[in-house]
Amino acid sequence: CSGNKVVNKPAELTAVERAELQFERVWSKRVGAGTAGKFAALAPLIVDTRVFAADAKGRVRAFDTGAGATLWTQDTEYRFVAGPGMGADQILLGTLDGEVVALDAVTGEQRWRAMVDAEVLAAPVQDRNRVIARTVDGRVVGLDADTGDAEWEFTRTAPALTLRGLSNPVLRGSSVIVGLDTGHVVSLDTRTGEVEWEQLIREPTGRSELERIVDVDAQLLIDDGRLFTASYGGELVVLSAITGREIWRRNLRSYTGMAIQGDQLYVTDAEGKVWALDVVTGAAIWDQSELAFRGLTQPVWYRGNLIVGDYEGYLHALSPADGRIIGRTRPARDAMLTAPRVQGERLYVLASDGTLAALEGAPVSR
Amino acid sequence: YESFVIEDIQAVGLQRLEIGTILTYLPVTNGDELNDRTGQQAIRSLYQTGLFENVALGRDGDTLLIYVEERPAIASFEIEGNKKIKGEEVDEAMESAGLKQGELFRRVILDQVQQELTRQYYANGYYDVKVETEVEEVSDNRVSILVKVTEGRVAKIEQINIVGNEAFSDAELLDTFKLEASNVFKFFQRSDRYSKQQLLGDLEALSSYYLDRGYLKFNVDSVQVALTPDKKDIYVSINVSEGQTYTVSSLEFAGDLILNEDYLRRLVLLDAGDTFSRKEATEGAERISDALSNFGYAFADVRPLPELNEDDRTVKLSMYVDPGSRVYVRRINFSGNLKTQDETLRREMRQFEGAVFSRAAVERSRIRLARLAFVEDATVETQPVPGTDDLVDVIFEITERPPGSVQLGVGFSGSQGFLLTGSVTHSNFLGTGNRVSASVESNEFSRSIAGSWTNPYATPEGISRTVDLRYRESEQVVRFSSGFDTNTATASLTYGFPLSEYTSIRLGGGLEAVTIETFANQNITSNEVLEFVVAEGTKFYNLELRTGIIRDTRNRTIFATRGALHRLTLDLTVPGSDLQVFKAFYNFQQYVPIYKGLFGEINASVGVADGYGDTDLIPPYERLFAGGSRSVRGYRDGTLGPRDTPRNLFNNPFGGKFRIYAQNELIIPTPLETDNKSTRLSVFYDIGNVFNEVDDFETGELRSSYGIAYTWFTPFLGVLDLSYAIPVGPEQGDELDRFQLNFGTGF
Amino acid sequence: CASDDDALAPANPFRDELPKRLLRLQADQVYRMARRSLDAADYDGAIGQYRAILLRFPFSQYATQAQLELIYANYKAYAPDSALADADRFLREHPRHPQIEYVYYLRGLIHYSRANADGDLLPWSDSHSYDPTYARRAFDAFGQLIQRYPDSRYAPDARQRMVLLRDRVAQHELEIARYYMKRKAYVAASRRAEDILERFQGTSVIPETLGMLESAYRSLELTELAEATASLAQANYGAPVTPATETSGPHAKPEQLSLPPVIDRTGPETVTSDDASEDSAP
Amino acid sequence: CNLVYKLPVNQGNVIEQEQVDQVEVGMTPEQVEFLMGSALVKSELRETVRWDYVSYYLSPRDKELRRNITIVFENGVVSEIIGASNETDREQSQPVDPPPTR
Repeated sequence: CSGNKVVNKPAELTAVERAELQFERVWSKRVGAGTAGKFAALAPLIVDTRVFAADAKGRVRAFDTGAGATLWTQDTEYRFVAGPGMGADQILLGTLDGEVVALDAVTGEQRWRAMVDAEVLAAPVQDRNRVIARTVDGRVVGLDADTGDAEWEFTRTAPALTLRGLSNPVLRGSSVIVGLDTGHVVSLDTRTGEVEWEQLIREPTGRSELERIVDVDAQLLIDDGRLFTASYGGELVVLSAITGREIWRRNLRSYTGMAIQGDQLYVTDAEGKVWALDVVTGAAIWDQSELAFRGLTQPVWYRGNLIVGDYEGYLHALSPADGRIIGRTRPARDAMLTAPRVQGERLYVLASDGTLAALEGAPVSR
Repeated sequence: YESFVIEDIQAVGLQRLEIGTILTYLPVTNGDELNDRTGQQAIRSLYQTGLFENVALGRDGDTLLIYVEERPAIASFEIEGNKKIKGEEVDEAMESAGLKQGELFRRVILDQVQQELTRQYYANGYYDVKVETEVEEVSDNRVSILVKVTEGRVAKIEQINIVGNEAFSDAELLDTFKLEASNVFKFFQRSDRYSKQQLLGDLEALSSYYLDRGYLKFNVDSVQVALTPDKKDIYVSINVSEGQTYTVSSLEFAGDLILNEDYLRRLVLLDAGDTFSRKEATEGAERISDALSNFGYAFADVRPLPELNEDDRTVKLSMYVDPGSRVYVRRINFSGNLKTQDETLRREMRQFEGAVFSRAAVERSRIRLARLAFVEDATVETQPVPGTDDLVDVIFEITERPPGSVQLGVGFSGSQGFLLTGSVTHSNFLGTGNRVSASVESNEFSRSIAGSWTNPYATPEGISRTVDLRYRESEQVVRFSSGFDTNTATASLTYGFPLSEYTSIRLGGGLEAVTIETFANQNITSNEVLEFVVAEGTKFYNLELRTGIIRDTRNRTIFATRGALHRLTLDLTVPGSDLQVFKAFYNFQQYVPIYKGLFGEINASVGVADGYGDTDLIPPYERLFAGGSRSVRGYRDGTLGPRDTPRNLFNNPFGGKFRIYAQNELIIPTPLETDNKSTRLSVFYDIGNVFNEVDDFETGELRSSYGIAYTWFTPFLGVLDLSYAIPVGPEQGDELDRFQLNFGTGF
Repeated sequence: CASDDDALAPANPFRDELPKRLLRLQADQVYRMARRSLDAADYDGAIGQYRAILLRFPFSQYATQAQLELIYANYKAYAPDSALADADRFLREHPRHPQIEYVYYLRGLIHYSRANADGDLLPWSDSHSYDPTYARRAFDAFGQLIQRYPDSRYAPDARQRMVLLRDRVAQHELEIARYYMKRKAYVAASRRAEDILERFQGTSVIPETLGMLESAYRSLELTELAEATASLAQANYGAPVTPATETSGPHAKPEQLSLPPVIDRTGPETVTSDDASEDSAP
Repeated sequence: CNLVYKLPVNQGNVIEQEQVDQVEVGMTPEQVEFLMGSALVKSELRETVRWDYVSYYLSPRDKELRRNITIVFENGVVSEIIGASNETDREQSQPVDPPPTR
C-alpha cells in the first residue's frame, strides 16, 4: 500500500446471502434536473396523500402518494438548494441566492419570497405563523408565515472552514432546536427568537482548520424528551430536549443522522459504518462496516428493518438485531444525498438525478 | 556537590568534535571555582550550542569531567509518495525543520516535518493527506529518516457563489477572480485549487471592482468556505452588500502644494460630477507625488481623502499633499558592473551627486543605462541616508550582457552563399563603452576588410565620433552575375550631436574610390551596366557628405519593448566628385503595446538613390535591393525588383532607385523567458519592393509574406535571426527562400 | 502497511561494527589519495575525495583535515562560493583548531582573488575601476585575521594586501571625483574628495585629492576653504601638489602561499605527505 | 550658436530667500537645518564649525550662476551669517523635461 491515490476507497458490494426483505417499485417520476451535480439538501416532503419535491433549476412538483399522479408542476427562476419544508398549507424552500420561498401546497403558486442575504442550505420549518430558516453564515431567521417579513434573527458567526451542509431546524412545542456549525446546539422560542438554552456539543481542537471542523450537520432527533445530536468533530451527545442538560456522550463522528427504535439507537458514522447503540448508556451493540465510504445516508426505520441509501443510488436493508444486510434495491442510478422518507408501508426516495421513487418492502416469503 | 578549584578539564564521550570546541563554549576554565552556579551555567551554555544530546559534569580529584553525548548526525533522509509537491518547496520545508544531511538530529524535527508537510498539502488543497515519519539508526551514532506521504485526492472548488450582488452579475464579478470553479473543459486547470491567500486576494479584487465604480459603501459581509464530507469539493459563498454609487461633489487640494493647483488638477482625472472611483483617486495621488519627486521631494506623501455625504450620496474629495523635505542626492553607486568602468556608466547619468533629487532624471538615467548595448537590464533603488531626513543614495544595479561577439570561420547569408568571415565586435571595449569592430571576409564573389570604431562620448557632453575604414574587391557581381567587378575603398568620419534627450543629428564625410571592370566582349556584362560604364566611365573618386537626424525614444537598443525610432539620413557626393549621387533614407521603428505582455513592432523604410547634376545613371553598386530577412522575408536576398537585360542571358535582379518595405511583427511573450531580454519570438507580415524609378511605384507590384521569426542574442555570435516565411501570391519569376538564417550580423 | 510509530528502532546488537582500526585505515587511504590529487593540482578530483571522507568517515580526525583542505581545493578550483561556505562552517565547528588562522587568511584570499579576478583577464587594464564591493569584502576578511591573530605568520602578508586593497578602493573613489571635476560638478567632486580625505588617510591618492579639492573650492568661489586646503597640502606634502600620475604604494604581488600546512597533530601515527608509515598488519 | 544639447549642471542646495531671512545669530544647528535643509558643503578641514550653503548652476550655454551663504557656528550656536542679503536667488532647480510618458 504505497501512497495510493485515494486514501479511503468505497467498499465493493457483495451479494446479499439470505435476503429477508425485497422491494417493489410502486411508481417513479422525474423532478427536473435533480441537484444539477452540485451539493444540495433537496428531499421529498410527504403530507397526507401528497408528495412534494424540487430540483436545483427552479422546478417544483407535487404528486399523489397513491399512484404518483402529478397534481401540479411549477417552474420558477429560483436556484432551490434545500427543502421543501412543511408549512401550514404551504411548502417552504431555500435557494442558493439567499431567498426563502413559500408556495401554496394546493396550487403551487408562489405566496411570498423573503431575502435572507445568505445561502439557505436547510429545509425551513413552520410553527403556527412563524417560518424558521437558517443560512450558511450561521444565522437563524424567523419570518412571518403569511408575508415572509423578518421578525427576528439569531446569529453565531460560523468558523472559516466548515462542512458543506446544515442540519434542519427541528420544532418542539413552541421552540425550535438548531445544530450550529460552531459545535453548539441552541433552542430558540419560535415567536421571539430568544435563546432558551445553548449547549456545547464539541470544542474545536487540532492545529489545522480542517481538524477544527465541529459542524453539527447530522439531523437532530427528538424522542420522548431526549434530543440526539452528533458533531463532525467526533462526539455523539444526548441532551434533555427541555433543559439542554447533557445525559450521556460518546465519541462517534457523524454528519448524516440517526434513527431510534425501542432501546436501540442506530447511527451512520462519517466513514460509512452503521452503529447500533444502547439508548440508555450509548454502549455499542453492533457495527456494520461492509458499506464503508459509500456515502451512506442517515438510517431510517421501516417495517422492523433499517434502510440506508448510498452514493450509487442503492437502498440497503439492515437487520436491527445484528446489522446484517438483508435486502437491497437500486431505485436510481445517482447518489442519494438525503435519507429516504417513510410513510406507513411506503418508502419515498429522491436521488440527485431527479428520480423520485415510491417503494414498498415486503418480507421474503419462505 | 561541594565546590572546588578546577585544575584540569577532561571531556568524555567526544566522537566528532574536539576538546577545543567544548573549551571555547565553556564559561569556566582552569583555576575557576566550580560550584552550583558555575556548574549550571556550564551545562546550559554547552546545551545552547545545540551540538549535544545531553551533558553532565563529574569530578575526578580536581579535574572537571564533562560527560557529553553528541547528537547523532543525520546520515540520510528521503521522502516517498510526494508526487504532487516536490522540488525546492519540499527541500526548503525540510531544511527549515532542521532535516538536512549532516545536521544534528533532534526528536522535535519529526513533528515539525510532519506539520510542515501537512500544512503545505493543506495549502494546496490536499485535505486528505497523511504524513508518517520513521527513524532508523545507522552505524556511528548516525540516523536515517524516512518520510512517507499518502497524498489522497485534491479538493477542487466546485462552486463560488456571490449572494447580494445586483449591480453586476456573478459571471462579471467572478471574471476578476483568479480562483475559478473547476470546469470540465479546462484540462490542466490549476485555478480551481482552493488557497486561502488567493481567496483573500480575490476578495480584494472584488471590493476594488466595486470601489473603482463608485460603490463606496460596498462591503463583503461574510465568506464561507465549506468542504464536502468526502473532502473532494469545496463550496465558497460570499455574502456582499453593495450600497449605492457616489458622485464627486468637489475636488480640493490641501497641505503644502509646492506646484500650482491647476497643474495638479490636470493630473487628477476626477472632477465634480464624475462617479467617484478609488482607482482614479489613488492614481491621481501617485501622479502628483511623481511630479513632486521631480522637484526634489522624493518622499512626498499624497493621500486622497474622500469625505462621504450619505444623504445625497456625494463625495468631497480632497487631495492632502505633504511634500516632506526637499531631498538631495549624496552618492550614486553602481553594482554588478564587473566589466564596465564606472565612468562609462556615470556619464549616462542625468542626476548629479550633491544636487537636488529628481525622479524623472533618475528614471531617465536608468533608461539610458538599459539602452547601452552591453547592458541587459538596469534597476534603480533610492535609499535614504540613515541619520538625515533629506539625503538619499541612488543605487543602480546593472546586469551586463556579453558585450563582444567573436565570429570566426563559416558564415552564411542568403545572398552571398557561404562566406568565410572573421569578425570581432566588442561594444564595451576595455569597459570604456567604445564600440570596436573589425572583420575580414572572403568568398566566391568578394574579398573585403573593414574596421570601425565608435566612441559615444568623444566629448563629455556626449558627441559621438565614428571612424570607419573599408576595402572591398568583388568579382563578377553585386548580385549574381550582372557581370562586372568592382574594387571599392572607403574611409569615413561621422559625428553624432545630441540636440535633446531623444534627438541627435549625424554629420560627417567620407572618401570613396571605386573602379568597375566590365567584360563587354565575353558578353557576361548586362546592358544596364554597360550603359552606365559608357556614360560615366569606370573610375570614380567621390567625397561624400553624410547628414541625418535621429529621434530615438526606445527603452532599449536591442529587443526594445516601448518607444519609437525615426531615422532620416541623406548622403550625397559633394559636387566636384566624379559622380553626383545622393541616397536618402527614412527608417521608422515603432513599438505598440497591445494587451498585457503582448506588443507589436513595426519596422518600415523608404529609400531613394539617384543621380543629380550631370549624373543621371547611378552606379550598379549604389542601387537599392530588397528581399531577404532585413526587408521582405520569404524572398531570396536582394532578388526583388527589376531584372537586367538581355533577359535570356541574365535576367538577374538589378535593384532600383526607389525602395519601400515594412515589417510588421507581433511579439509573442515566450513562456521560458518572460522579459525577452535575449530571445524574441514573433509572427510577422512583411510587404515591400524595389522600383527602378520613383514613379514606377505601383501598389500591385508590392510583394508580401507572412510567417514566424525567432531572434536570439547569443553569448558569442551576436544576433541570430531565424525566420520561416510564406510569400503571398508570388509572381512568376520571383525567387523564393522560405527558410532564412542570418547570424553574426552586427546591428 | 501500517508502520510502527516513530520510536527509534532498537540498536541491533548483532550487526557487525566495522572494527574502528579498519575504518581508520580506509579513511587514511582516501585522505592520501585526496592529498595526491591536491598536490597534482587536480582540484576537482581532490574535492570529490574530501567530500567522500566527510561523508563516510565523519568521525575520523581526517574529517577535520579534509574540511580544511576542501576549502583550499575549492579556492583553487575557482569555486569561491563553496570555498567560503566551507570556510565559515569550519570556523563554526572547530573554533580552536590549530590551523584556524590559515582558514581566516584563506577567506581573505578568496575575496581577494574575486576582487581582481577580472583584472587578470585583461591585464593591461587597471582593474581597480570595476565593482569595488569585492575589494571591500577582502579587506574586511583580512581585517578579521589580523584582529584575532595579530602575530599570526599570515598577518604581514594580509596587512600588505589590505594596504593594496584600501589603495585600490581609494583610487576608485578618486576616479569618480575626477569625473565630476571634468563635468564641472564641483559640489559633487568636493564631497567625494572630502570623503576620501576622511576615510582613506595614508593612501597614495591623498596628494591628488587635496589638489582637486582645492580647485573645486576655488571654482565654487569658496576661497577661504580653498586656502585651508592648500595650506593643509603644503604642510603635508611640501610643494603644491600636482596630481600624481603614477600611483605609488605597494604594487608588488604578494607571494602566493602554496599548500595548506600538513597535519602535525593526528592519532598515534603521524602522516606526512611524502611517506606514510606502514600500518601494522590490516 | 551652439545647438548641441548640453545637460545643465546644477549643484548644491536650493536657497530660498524667504528661508534665509529667518536665519538669525544664536540659532542652534537643528533650527538652521529645519529652515535651510542640510548643507551640502560641510568641510572638516578647519577648526571652526562652518556650513556652506552653495547653489551653483551651469547653463548649457556655459553661463555660470552661483550664490554662497556661509553660516559660522561658535560654541554650538550661529555666530555669523555671510552673504545672506544680496540679490535673491533664482529658483534654480533643474528645468526638468516633462514627466516621462508612461
